[in-house]
Amino acid sequence: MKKVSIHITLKEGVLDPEGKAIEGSLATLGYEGVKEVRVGKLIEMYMDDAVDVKAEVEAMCQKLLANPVIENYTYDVEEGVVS
Amino acid sequence: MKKVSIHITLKEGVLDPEGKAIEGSLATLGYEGVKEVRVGKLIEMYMDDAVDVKAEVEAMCQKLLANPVIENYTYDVEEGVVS
Amino acid sequence: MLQTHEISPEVIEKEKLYQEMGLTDEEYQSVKKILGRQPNYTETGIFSVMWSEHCSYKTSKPLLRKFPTEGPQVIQGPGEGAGIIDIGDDQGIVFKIESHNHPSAVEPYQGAATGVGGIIRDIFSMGARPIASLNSLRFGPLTSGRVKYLFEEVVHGISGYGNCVGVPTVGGEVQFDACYEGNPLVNAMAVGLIDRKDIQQGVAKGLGNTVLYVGSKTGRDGIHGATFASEDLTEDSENRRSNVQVGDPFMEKLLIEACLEAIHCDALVGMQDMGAAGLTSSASEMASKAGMGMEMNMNLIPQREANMTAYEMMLSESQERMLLVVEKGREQEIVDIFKKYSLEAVAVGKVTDDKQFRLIHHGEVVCDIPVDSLAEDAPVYYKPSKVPAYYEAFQQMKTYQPDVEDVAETFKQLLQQPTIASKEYVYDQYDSMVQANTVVSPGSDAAVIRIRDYDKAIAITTDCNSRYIYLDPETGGKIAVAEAARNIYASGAKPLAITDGLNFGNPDKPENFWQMEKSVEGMSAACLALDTPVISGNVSLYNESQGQAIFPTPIVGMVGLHAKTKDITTSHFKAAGDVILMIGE
Amino acid sequence: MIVFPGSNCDRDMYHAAKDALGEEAELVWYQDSHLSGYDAILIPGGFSYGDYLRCGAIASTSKIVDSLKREAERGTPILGVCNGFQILLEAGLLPGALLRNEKLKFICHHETLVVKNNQTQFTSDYQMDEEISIPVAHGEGNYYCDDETLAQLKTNQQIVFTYKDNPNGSVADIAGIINEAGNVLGMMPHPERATETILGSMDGLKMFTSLVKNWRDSYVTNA
Ligand SMILES: Nc1ncnc2c1ncn2[C@@H]1O[C@H](COP(=O)(O)OP(=O)(O)O)[C@@H](O)[C@H]1O
Repeated sequence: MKKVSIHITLKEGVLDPEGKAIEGSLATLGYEGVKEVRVGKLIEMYMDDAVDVKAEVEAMCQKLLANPVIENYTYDVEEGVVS
Repeated sequence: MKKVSIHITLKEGVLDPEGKAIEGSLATLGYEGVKEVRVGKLIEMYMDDAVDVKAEVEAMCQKLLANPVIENYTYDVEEGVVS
Repeated sequence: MLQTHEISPEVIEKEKLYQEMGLTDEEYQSVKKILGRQPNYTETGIFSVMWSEHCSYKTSKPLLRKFPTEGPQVIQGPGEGAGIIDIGDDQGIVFKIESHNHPSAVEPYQGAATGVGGIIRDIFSMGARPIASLNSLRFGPLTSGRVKYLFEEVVHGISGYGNCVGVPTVGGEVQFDACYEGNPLVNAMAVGLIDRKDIQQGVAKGLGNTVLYVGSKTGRDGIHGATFASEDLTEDSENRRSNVQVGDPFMEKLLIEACLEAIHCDALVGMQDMGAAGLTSSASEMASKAGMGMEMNMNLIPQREANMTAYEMMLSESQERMLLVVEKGREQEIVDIFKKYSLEAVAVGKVTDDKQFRLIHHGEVVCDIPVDSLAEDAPVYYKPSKVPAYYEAFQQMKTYQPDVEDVAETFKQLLQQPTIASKEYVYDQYDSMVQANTVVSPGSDAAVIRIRDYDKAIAITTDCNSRYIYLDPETGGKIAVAEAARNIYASGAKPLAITDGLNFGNPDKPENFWQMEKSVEGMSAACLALDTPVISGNVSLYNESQGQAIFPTPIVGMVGLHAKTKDITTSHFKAAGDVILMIGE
Repeated sequence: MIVFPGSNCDRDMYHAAKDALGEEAELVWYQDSHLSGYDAILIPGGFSYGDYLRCGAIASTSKIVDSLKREAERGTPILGVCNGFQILLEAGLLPGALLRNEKLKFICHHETLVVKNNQTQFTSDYQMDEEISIPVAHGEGNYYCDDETLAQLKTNQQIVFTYKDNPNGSVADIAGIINEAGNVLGMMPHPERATETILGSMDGLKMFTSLVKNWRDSYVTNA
């Protein structure tokens, strides 16, 4: 099996109210050195070894997992994982 | 600056209806080789170089960013980033 | 200096770049005449948004004049952020409808969410507490995957935003038809309750008074003139960047509470939300209405992104922002109110008496325009109108009488039509009860909200059957108003007034303009007959895809009053054995 | 009643206490960190901090929650509804967590609840196993706890309300739980929205009348 971790983040320039709220809360808690908090999604999945991971993951991100109007995505693949 | 990426995932045993729904949609779209989809959060932030990143990130996760009843966290740090 | 990268006034004229911003040749010439010189880049952008249909109603104004707008129940007719009607006891109901069609077609969740946020700001910027929202939606057939996605995400966006701000979503309508496949309609209506003494006006009165900016920082959201922007847009930056507006309902909730507290401080002179055309329209309208001018320092505008130009800041449609005018010397009183809610109120300018709209950026004057020319000198167009061929053909047809063999079967088939079927899927996702005043939730004819501490209530509905309007705009327009009124009566209330959301295709096509004209005439006639004047509304044109216009869809939002709560009735059958009566022809 | 930024059922709760119940009530802004001197503390529903990160998480780190914890320790009755429940869980005043509704959608309608423990100071006016109609309105009301915690909740009779028709996937149909000491109750459904006939149900009022009656019994009658 392969383990795929997909990172979906908001594009630059898109307002991230959640990140802002977390940043404010961290500051209140005394973590002042923290800046530009942005919140994204992490989607993890296992795929059969036979699958062309790159092609499939790209297609899945484009079609379903990410919204290309406001989001970017990247992914890592870990090979030879026992699910 | 350091860039910190925190991955927050649901603990094993905690149901993930969103992951299941995505898995279902992927299957409908014809991606059959995909299993055990789980959805987590990716929190990215920049921290001043002066900060003791490990100690602070651990503390932030414990206090606010993750809920230990249902979530685990891991993080990576990228050094020398220009924000 | 950043401004030096900007395209020069000469190039704008020579290469007709103003056209890409939306100004016609004639309009550009009038701008030149008004200024006595060529407008610079920022000024061209400002004129083009203020003279757009959205802000100036240059095409629809002649039609809107046909609407009856007066009556003893009207406290505030069209012209302010929203209209107000009298419900006795020195209380008023503030309401308005607004469209967010194109943003919703691109990014349905955020498009719908920011639509709700925008109309709610129109309500509380008048000084009213928002007490209900409704929405009127149109999609293509649910057989398409894209349509399903749009439908689900629009509903999700309305629920995500409305639930979070704590305004109950109590009603609306959804219609599915192939004509909306490429161009869905998302219209949101909001209703507020106000004590008459609290009514605010969006005016920048008083020489030297301070202009305060409150709410979210300004980003590059919704700026489409980005092609001209000073920075070079490589393909990569295009990929990383997005201009879609994202709503922050939490910020809006804080703004509601803070603004409704601020209206009780007499240091506040005027308040307006930054809606379409953001800072440009709010600032210039406030100054123009007061007969004053305004000067703002763009460096003081709270900015979310680095290196923003004056053009970008003035045209940004970032959400959850308000502009306030405050008595000079008393700024701190207002600043403190906003501080309580962790909101920053920043002084960005002052009221002047020269009737100029002047902007300073990095010490340079980047805009100097007679303020009235923005709000009042927009051109008005009288578009040609022509009876469409389809309509003439329909007039020749014989009345069709369907032949129903199996009534039960036909009935079941009708109920299966998505447009007719239960909309519980939609309204179960809306918090329809928050504020604990909802007497009749979605699912009946009109929603009913009681007025706390009084034995009275209001009924609210939105209606429009666009098929009828397509087939015969004048009669269809009458039907839309009459249907809304029946819903109000059926809940036990007396109709008081309407807001209208006029959604049409491209008005440059005479057939489309004819549809607009006729439906407005039909609606006006019905409003007169039912004594329900039009107190606010919105126009959305160019709803087309692949050259095909949507059905004309003028949505009616109506409000009525229950003088006594005992008059409230619901539409469900109550008990076995009750008698069923049918009334009417 | 504690009001956090983003609370939106604060006025509803206030009116339920003031108008429907006829008691004195006060809204306390989260920055006023004083909570002592109140006979009971109610945490209303809504979207504190926009529900960003996790519902109730950010609110649970505010200073006023420290005084809330002290009051909980002292035995002051505390009721958290909806977002208030989420805050109590995030603050560790109640065990478990809330996940997104199983069907991933916000839900808003009346649900039938079953009273599973009428021996608490919040529920003594109900009958055991009484079925009551109370509105729910939430997107993340799917109660979760591990098996061990669930066993404890059962042994200690900490499950106060269950859903008759589980709408959100909650473990063991749980709609509301109480702490072991019996003074902190959290629930997803909104009793404050069911305190007047005109709103469709009066079934929530008994929570408030129970609370007042028990308080009087212990402080006034015995005094
Ligand atoms: N179709 C219409 N019928 C009646 N009044 C309208 C209509 N469209 C717009 N108006 C009125 O014109 C004024 C300006 O509208 P608009 O620019 O949409 O308001 P704002 O920008 O303040 O939200 C408002 O008072 C509005 O009620």
